[in-house]
Amino acid sequence: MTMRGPGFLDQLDAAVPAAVVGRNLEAIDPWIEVAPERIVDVCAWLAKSSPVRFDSLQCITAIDWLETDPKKAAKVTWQPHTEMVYHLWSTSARVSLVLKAKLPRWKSDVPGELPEIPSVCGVWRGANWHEREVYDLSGIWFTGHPDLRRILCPEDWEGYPLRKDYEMPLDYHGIRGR
Amino acid sequence: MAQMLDDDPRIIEFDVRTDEMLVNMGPQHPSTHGVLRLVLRTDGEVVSEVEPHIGYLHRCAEKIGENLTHRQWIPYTDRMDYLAAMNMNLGWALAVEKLMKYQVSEKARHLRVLITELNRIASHLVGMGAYGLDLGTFSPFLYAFREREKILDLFEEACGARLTYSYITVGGLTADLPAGWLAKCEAFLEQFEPIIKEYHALLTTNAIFVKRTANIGVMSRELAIEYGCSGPVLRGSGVDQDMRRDGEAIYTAMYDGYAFEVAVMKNGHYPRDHDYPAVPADAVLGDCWHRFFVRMLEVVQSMDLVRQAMDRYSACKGPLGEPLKLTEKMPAGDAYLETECPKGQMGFYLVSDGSAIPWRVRARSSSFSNLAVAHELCRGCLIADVPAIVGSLDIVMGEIDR
Amino acid sequence: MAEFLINTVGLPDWLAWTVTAMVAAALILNVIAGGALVFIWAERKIAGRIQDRLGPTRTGGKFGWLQSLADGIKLLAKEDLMPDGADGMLFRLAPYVSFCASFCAFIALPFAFDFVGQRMNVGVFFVIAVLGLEVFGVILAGYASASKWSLFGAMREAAQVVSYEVPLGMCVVVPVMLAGSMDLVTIAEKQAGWLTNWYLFHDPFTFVIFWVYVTCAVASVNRAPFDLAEAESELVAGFHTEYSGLRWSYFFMAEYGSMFLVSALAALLFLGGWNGPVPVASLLGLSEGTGDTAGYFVRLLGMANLLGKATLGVLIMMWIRWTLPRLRIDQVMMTCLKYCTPIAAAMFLGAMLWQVALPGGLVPALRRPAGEIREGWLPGPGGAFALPSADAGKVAKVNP
Amino acid sequence: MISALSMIAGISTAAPLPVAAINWHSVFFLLFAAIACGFAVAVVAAENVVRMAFYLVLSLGATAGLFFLAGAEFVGAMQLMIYVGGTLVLLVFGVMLTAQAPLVAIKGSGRDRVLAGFVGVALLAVLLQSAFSVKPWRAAAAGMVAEPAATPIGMSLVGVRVDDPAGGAPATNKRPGYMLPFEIVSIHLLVVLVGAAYLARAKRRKTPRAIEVAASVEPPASVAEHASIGRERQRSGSVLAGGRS
Repeated sequence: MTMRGPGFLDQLDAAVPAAVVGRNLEAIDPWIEVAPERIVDVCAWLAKSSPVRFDSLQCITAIDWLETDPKKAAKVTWQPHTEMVYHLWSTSARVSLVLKAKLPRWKSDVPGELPEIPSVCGVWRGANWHEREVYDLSGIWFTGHPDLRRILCPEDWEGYPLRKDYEMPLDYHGIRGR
Repeated sequence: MAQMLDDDPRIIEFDVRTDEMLVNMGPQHPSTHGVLRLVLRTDGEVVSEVEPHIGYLHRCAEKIGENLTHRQWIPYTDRMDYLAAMNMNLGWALAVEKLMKYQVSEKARHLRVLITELNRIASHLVGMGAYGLDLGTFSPFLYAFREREKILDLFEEACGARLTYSYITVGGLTADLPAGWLAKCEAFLEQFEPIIKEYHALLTTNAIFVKRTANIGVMSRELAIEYGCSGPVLRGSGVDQDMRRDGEAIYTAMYDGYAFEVAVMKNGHYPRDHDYPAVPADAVLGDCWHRFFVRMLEVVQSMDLVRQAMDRYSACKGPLGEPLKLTEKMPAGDAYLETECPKGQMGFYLVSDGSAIPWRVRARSSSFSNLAVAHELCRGCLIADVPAIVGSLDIVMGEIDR
Repeated sequence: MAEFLINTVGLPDWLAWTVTAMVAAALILNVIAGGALVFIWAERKIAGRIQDRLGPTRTGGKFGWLQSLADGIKLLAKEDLMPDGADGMLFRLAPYVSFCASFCAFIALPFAFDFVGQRMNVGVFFVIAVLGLEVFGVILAGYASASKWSLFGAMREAAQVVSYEVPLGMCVVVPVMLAGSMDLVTIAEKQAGWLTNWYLFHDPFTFVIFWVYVTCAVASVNRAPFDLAEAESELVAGFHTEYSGLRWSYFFMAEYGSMFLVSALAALLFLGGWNGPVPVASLLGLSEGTGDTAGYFVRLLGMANLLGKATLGVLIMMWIRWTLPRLRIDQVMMTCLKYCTPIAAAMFLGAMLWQVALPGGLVPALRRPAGEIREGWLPGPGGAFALPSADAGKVAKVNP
Repeated sequence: MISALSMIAGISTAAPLPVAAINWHSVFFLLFAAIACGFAVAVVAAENVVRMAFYLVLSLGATAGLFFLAGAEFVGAMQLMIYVGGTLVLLVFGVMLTAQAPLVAIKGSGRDRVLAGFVGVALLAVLLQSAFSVKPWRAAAAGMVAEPAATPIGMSLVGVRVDDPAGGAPATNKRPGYMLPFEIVSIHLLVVLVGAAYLARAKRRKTPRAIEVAASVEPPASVAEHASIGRERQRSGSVLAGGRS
């Protein structure tokens, strides 16, 4: 179900000014790009006061755009960054919507400092576990998340496996890693 | 007098009020489906807080997906929800076909419906049997597995495997059905019809079963939607949503022309296409009993779909068509598709940079969201209710941990 | 037997008596141990049949009847480990307490006319009292295993068994009232003759109270829908989570022992004990008293009857176990306090009023005037107490 | 073990004893008495509370054995059921639930032991003195059958003293049974039950008490510093508490 009509977009712009910074309506799944710090306002409007109530957050994904292979890195057009993708679904109108947000790979480009984005747990409580998984596997810090801990990897695991430059640790509690 | 006691140093006042106890249910617990660890904070028998700990079966299939081509990743989707591997394969295959705008042959489409609906019956049988086991009755588990064995025999003849098939792949199916397979499938459906009535008598309308499940773990519509629950868990709360009817165009196209009614309680009653037992008096919409009952309805619904798919499959003349080459290049871009799996809506998100190997693969698991709501339902219930509630969510750890 | 040992074998006096006592005790133990072995095999077979499969078929011949022996050897060979946090002495002692309590009740249980270990005047009361002791083994096991799960199992078991003793006691009182004595032999004797003489069919109230007795018995023995204590789906394995090997098998034997005991008690109290549905012995003109071999044969027939009924009771318990799901602890308590106890009380009242209205039972009362209905225990003529008979007759009428 | 003992006790009392060198009756009397007193002392001497409760069970069980030995089967069964089966189950139940770490081992100080010992000995002296000053027991009343039966007890509770008509007078004359004390006791028990039910009414705490929670197992010390890098990034509170509104 694609998001019908730019009319809906104008209502979104009117309600949450200067939040939508990009769009692509011709893609297979049309999406709009939102400024990371305004994500909560957009989601709150979409879930609570939009004509089409997006009351269900289906999935949050973090894509690590970094080409580690030097040969291919030369031909790459985009700068290394992290992209957050939110898939929303409206049970009443049976319509889906895709929100994207661009984040730097490391906060202020200091390796080890996780990029930050406000948490949407306030809007949908289901986001709690999704955001914990993205933090655990991709290393994105969700500010305002009630209980941000690793969910899939062990509590004291280091590093974030789904990052392109992730190195498997040599051993973990005596178990050989590589 | 009490005042005097307070400042008397010799009297040591132990805090003997009922202290709460932290109890670990799992990960090696007979009633948690697979390796799930539930930390219960209990006050005597009453559970005040449940905290699920997952990740014991985490194999990071998504990281592996970034090094394999789309067809090579199919066996990994088998291992996610290993009780309904066909539906998983279908989900991933459709996601890639959506990105590549590839249309499979009509015969392949009907065969896919036939196979995935049979797999749904097998998955619900396991769900029903395991739920009986959670509530303490052992026999239905074995009856369910006896019937499931027959379905697995059919799958073994079709694709050679009994649990992780990799039968449906990108661009069609790896092989066509052997001769005589349809007759065997018809025979199975024939003898399976009366047995379903037996299961209803054994569990659904059993007084003790109703007493253990009715009005327990009641989930409201809003809570279910807010937590992103899906499938029988969502329909058990009365939300009329089924991806086979409301999903993406490429997925609903497979079910065009199939007559089926979504198994949900609409304006006070369940679909009446077959004679189902009545809803017991003290069962509230959204409780464990309704989730279980929706699954039982879907088994009958899937049997009808399989029959229609068999007729359409034998009717169409064309060849089955070959699946795509192993290293078929994908156009750059991304695609997300959710299919209706037995446990709920399983979504596959695929980001491609133009080569045959996807840049990023993301599997959105239905049991992951269904389990997330468990701590809301188990607050204030008894210890014996925790397996009943978690069992009614019908979770599979392979799918949650990926 | 003691005299035989003293005179012919020439054993010293005290040794002879000890040996006799030991033999008698061993006889009773083996009746139950043998029974437990058969029941273990029967449970596997019945569970198999109910679940559309065969059950054991390989060990010892086609029907796998050596399966229990195989289990026994496995349990003997298994390592008896003990969790480190456990309280050593209590952990080791708990299975034996539970085992002894369950077997101790068999002393007062008559298998035929006077095939009874120790004929007690308070037979029923003694059995119910000792049945209540079995809960000790479970509580101590639960506490001593130092694991939260066994503690839960022990607490549930204690609460359930102690509360189900109340309705159980009430159900047992009705046959005692009808027979006029707590002596199990007398109760069974009073039900001699045809099927209709059984207390089950004595009056509608005893019929209902029989089914209440069955429920409470199943609950107090921790079987079928009431097996909370070792609910594997919630409490891992309840109080015997930490037990393995021989210690675990003692709990197992105790469970089967008390299952057999409770069904034998049901047979004695309601189903005419050793009197078969058709009084074969009296039809053939034989009775306990007529000569040695004939009396022995009658007692054997009676024993077969009782064992048959008790085994039937155990098989029914197994059948229930493999079909019904488990109740929750508060539902178990609720059935006890809100259903079993009130119904048992009402039926007891009913049975008593029925007894007053029609002392000899429905049919005889219609035929014979109420006056000369015999009352076994009242001090009437030939009553239990030799009283001067001057006004004995009057006494009989005053309070029938 | 208990069943074998009761078996021997049973046989020795019921069967008419030939004049044997061993008087079985006294053998078992001494045995049960030894068990009863021995475990009674063990109850006092033990430190683990639950073991104390268990010794009490054995001691009272042996007392029940004494009753059976004395032919009072009804009282023996009553003792088994009321004391051992009822009171001690609740006692063990209570002890089991409260025997958490600080309360399990109870050690009396030296001074308490001496004091307790003194009181015990004094009580023993009084008991012995009164035991030996009793006239030889009255022979069984003429005409009363010494067959131990529960029926006369039951009848006397209902007001008809069938067992001891005092001089052959008919059973139902002015010798009233124990009807009055029996009724008083039953009323008394009823009051106790109602009181217990009132005291034990469920006082469930409304909001679960927040306790610091170690839900996840702490990694072993050797890994602690190894994991320190990831540790300080966590700003939010502990696992279960925290900002859960």
